[in-house]
Parts: sequence; structure tokens; C-alpha cells
Amino acid sequence: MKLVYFAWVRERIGLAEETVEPPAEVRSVEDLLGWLKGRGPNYDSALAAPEVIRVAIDHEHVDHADPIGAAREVALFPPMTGG
Amino acid sequence: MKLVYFAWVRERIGLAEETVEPPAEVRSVEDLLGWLKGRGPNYDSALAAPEVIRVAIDHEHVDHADPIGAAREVALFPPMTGG
Amino acid sequence: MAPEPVVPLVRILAGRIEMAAEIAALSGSGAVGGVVTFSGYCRDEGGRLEALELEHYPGMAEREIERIAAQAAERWPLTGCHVLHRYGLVKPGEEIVFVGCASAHRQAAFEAASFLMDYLKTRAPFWKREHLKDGTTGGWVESKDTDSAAADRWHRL
Amino acid sequence: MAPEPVVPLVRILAGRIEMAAEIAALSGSGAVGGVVTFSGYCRDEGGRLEALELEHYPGMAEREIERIAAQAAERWPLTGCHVLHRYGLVKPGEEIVFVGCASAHRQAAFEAASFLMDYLKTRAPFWKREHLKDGTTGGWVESKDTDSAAADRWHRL
Repeated sequence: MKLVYFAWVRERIGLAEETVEPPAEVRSVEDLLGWLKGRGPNYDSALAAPEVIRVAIDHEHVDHADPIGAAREVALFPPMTGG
Repeated sequence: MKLVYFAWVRERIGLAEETVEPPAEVRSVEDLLGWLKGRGPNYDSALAAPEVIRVAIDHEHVDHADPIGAAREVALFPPMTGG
Repeated sequence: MAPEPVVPLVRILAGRIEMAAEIAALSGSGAVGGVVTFSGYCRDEGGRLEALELEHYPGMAEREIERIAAQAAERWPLTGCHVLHRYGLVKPGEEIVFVGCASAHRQAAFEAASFLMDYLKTRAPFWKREHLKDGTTGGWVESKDTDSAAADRWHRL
Repeated sequence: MAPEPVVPLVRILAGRIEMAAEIAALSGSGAVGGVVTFSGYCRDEGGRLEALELEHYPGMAEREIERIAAQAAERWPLTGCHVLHRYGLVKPGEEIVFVGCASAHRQAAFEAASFLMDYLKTRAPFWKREHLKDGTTGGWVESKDTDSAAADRWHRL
């Protein structure tokens, strides 16, 4: 599964993208955020308040309760400030 | 008192403007429309349905019940279709 | 204290409206958040129309639009407000009217521009007449009840 | 039967937006009644700002805006719908975003453009960061609760 990060999520994690293989018990977006948070202080800092993190799966917005399913690309980013 | 006419009011009366001296009992806009209507078939045709005629006194919209007062210029025209 | 309302720019003109220049002037300074514009066009009426003729009341047209624009500038926090309206002959596809409102708050700019258009339609002394391609002069365009209703809704807010 | 919704034009670009050309394309044909545009600008923040940097999610930005624009074209009777959004460095006074909606019904054009802006603000994957004149990189611009509230109101209609 490819993960992509934007804005301060990208800066705090220190990566623009990476490929991960989460364990089988990581089923929902929420699970994924929790699992990532435990991967090191940079992840912990980026995901300290997971409720503000927005997530898109394969270019579509999803809720934290949604399943990850067969996602190819999961994006994590702060609330958007375009327009 | 100067009268000015626009659009089909102007066409039916056959004048763009004229100066008139209505009698003293013509006090309101409604009175003026009634008095004008009796001045000939062209006025009668233009003012056949006086309720649709819009009136401005000295460049400000007025109601038919408003007094004419010391109007210098009274304009008669159909509902507007600008914009 | 609320800042002074901006002084609107109102122009009644026979020639074309240079919209790019108007928008540039409204966005100008680096202090503007957003600009909403409305531009109204002459339709070709299925190819029948040669031109629209716009008659106006020269003394009153500018004053009435200035009054309406001043109301918009009082009611919404605008940093710019331009209203331009043409008279004379307008060809299909050409613009008839341009309204532009600049504000730090986009909703204010949207509402002010919409308000201005509703009031222009019902209060600005302009009348449209059709000139047809077959050489005849068509009738005067009739006013729409929907325009009066659109203007009335601003009283209810 | 309602006519097919118009296919919106969406463009994500690094360069300037040519607004006059967009408006001309929207008003084009002689069949258009009115065009409403919104353009959003980079403010100078009292002279402190050198530029705004706009980061975006390349794959998703275009798709998400296309989804929002398609919704607008379904919901309102538009004859044209253009949405252009810049990324990269934007200087104070320059435009960031342009939305243009053409319709025979001016209220439809106003509502569609306003809806598009509310949704762009809350759903299009773009993030702004300030670059200051003193050479430092300022913070990421925070999202506004008022923008979420503005987007939510379209559910209630």
C-alpha cells in the first residue's frame, strides 16, 4: 500500500511518500492512523491529533471509520485551505 | 412642468417630452395620469392601463399616490427591462 | 467601528465594457480577497435577433444605479463595487451589463452582486427593444414578474 | 426532459489564469444570458507577504474539482462551468482561483458559483503556506470553521 503525505503531515513525518504493509488487523482508516502513529516520534508528532487528519483513498475523501479495503494509495493531509 | 416619456409610452404619445401646466386640482401622480389621459387618443392609448405606468419625479421613482409637489421633471415609462 | 462604505463606480456607456480592466481594477491592491462579477449578455434568440436597442433615461439612469450601489456598499463590507450598463445598440453575444463586487468575505461579494442585479433589473431606467434580422423592429421586451420577485426577496432578509 | 448537464472545464495550473479569455469562452455563443465569476486573490497581509505557496495533491486535485463541478452542473441549469486553480508560488495581488458559471438564469449562475467556491475551500486538496518578505517561511494557513459552515449550508437547501 502506497502512503502519500501533504503539507505539515509530510513535513512532520519527513517523507512525501512510502510503501507500507500494515498487519492484517489494520482494517479501518482509524486503525491505520493508530498503527502509523506507533512507528516513531516523527509519525507520533504528525498524528498527535488524529481527528484533524484528513484521509483520501485512491483520490476520494473517506471517513476515519471507513475500511481501507484494497486501497492502492492512501493520502494523509491536514484540512484543506485551497480556493 | 416638464414631462418626459420613454419606450412605448413615448411612441404611443408621439413625443419624447413636452411642457405642460396642469390645473390646480391635479395634485397626485394619479391625478396627473388621469388628466393626461384625457388630452387625446394618443395619450389615451399610452395610458390605457395607468396602473402599469411607472413614474419618476426629478429622477426618483414615486408611487401613484405620491403628490407631484413642485416637480420640475416628471417621467412616464413602462416597467424597466435593463440589466 | 465599521469602516466607511466604499464609493461605487457607476458608468453608463454606449461602447463595449472592458471586463478584464474592470476585474483588474477591482482586484488591484493586494488587499482584496475575492471578486464576484456578473455579466449579462445579449442572446441571439435562435438567430432571429440582429441587435437589442437599449433606451435609457439619461439623467436618471446613473443616479438610480448610484443609489442602488450605495445601498449595496452600506449593507455589505465591500472594498470595491463597479456597475457598468450599456445603452444603444448591442449585438448578440455582446455584454449589456457588468457588476463587480470585491470583498474580503466571498459571501458578501456574492450577495452584493446578486442584490445589485436584482435591483438593476427592476429599478434602473432602461428599456430593451428587439431589432430582427428580417429588417423589422420587434416589440419592446416585457418585464418579468420573476425579476420583481427576485428584488423583493432582499426586503425579507 | 431536462437537458444533459454541461461538462465542466477544470484546470489545475502553475501559471497565471487568463480571466478575460475564460469569461469570453463562457459567454461565447449568443445563447448565454449571464455569467457569474468568482476570482480569489493572494492578499499582501499588510505588506509582510512575499508569496503564497500552494501545495496540491496532483492526482486527486483535478478529480475532486471535477466531481464538485459535475455536482453543480447537475443541480443548476448551467450552459458553462469553468474552474481553474493555481498551485506553486502566487504573488500578492495575483489570482489563486477562478470559477465561472454561465446560465440563462442569473440566480442559478450565482448559486452554482457560490456552491463551487464553498466546496473548493473544504474539499479540494490544496494547502497554502506563507513565504514572508523577511526571508522566512511562515506557517501553513489554517482552515476556517466558517468555510465548513459555508459548505454545509448546501445540504440544507
